[in-house]
Amino acid sequence: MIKVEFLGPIDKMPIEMEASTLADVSAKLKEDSTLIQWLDKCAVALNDTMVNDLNTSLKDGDRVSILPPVCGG
Amino acid sequence: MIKVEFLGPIDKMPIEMEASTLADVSAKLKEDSTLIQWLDKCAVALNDTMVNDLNTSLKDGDRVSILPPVCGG
Amino acid sequence: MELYDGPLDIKEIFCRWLDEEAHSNYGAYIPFVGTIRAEDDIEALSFDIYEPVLREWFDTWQEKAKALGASVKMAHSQGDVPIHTSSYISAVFSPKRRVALELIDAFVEDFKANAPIWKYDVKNGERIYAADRSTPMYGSGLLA
Amino acid sequence: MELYDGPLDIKEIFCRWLDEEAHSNYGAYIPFVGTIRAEDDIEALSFDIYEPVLREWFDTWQEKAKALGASVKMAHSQGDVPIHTSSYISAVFSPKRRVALELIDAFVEDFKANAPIWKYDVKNGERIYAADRSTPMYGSGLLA
Repeated sequence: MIKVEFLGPIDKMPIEMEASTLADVSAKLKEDSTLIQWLDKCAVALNDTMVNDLNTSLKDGDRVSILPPVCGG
Repeated sequence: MIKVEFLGPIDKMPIEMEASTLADVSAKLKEDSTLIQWLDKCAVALNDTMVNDLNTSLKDGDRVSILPPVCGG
Repeated sequence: MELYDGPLDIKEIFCRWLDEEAHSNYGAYIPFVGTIRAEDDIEALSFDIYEPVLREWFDTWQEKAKALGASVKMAHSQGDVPIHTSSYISAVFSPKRRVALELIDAFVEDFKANAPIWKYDVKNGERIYAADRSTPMYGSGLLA
Repeated sequence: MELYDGPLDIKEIFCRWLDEEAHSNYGAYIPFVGTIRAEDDIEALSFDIYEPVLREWFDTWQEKAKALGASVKMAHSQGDVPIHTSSYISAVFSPKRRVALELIDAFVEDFKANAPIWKYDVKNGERIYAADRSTPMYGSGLLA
């Protein structure tokens, strides 16, 4: 099991799922219609490190964070 | 009569001279061998406004300042 | 890197950073202070921060700065920050002017684009995500 | 524009400028602080300033800044400034980040090239003109 959490303005509780790569996570999240508006604008961190490859493999206990568009300052 | 003053590191007292344009000032200053090393690096102000034209005409009481290379900060 | 609840005490931070580097032999110190402007009838802006990723982002910049003989610092607010108070200060220290001027520009611009901080307008006590002023982080769209 | 004999009280100046513009609705405040580095065995740097031309130079920049909706400030030392103390602070205030970052760069670079200030190394109490680090002002060579 891995955990997916949604940061900042995305109003959604963390979810747990079975996934062996980020591509699996993508496929599962795309089933949720409330997330469609967010996914193309969001970046992804794996255990708090930014990642940029759908083939990134996941292991039990991993934490995937979904980061929507930012505006610090 | 106009007055020519030398700023910053140029170790020279002000001098007075007759001159109707900056070209006249240039001609007179070039007679001073101690100034040769400075003139090609120096900018010029007329009554505290920077000038950039040798034909600038001068009138009695004008003050010409010779400004050597700068390094503020 | 320093995070605070509510507005920053800019004077305290500026002066402390100055003291911290007083004998580091840097020739240039350039802070950037960000203050909340009164516009669109907002009472305040409000910020969410994801600290672990922000720390990674900052550490990467600290290494880039070190490679140039320079150093960076930053402080940011979490929660509500009223108009005319400050939510952000970052700074570059460098031996040389040119490096400092280029680094503060690159550092502040990348901060705006990639620091995991979310901004909300506060109007009538309500918190409204500033979607139109926000930028997708580097690598966005991976899961789309 | 402020001139002082000896080192600047950077904290006082930074904080006073912050207060002065606290309600001007600027979003960005970028100071540039210049500090004397220990190098080449100097004890201090020393500065001559020709104030009337400096004031003209500064006023021209204040107009340029105003045209961008921004504002500039500066303070500089005259006479001796010991190592690890500061001789220079300038600052930009602007509604917008991009304008502020570009303006502080242009303002500081033009200051280095065209502000009528002469720098001397102080070694063993002697004042030596920093000829090799100095730049001929715009229009130099007119009389050569």
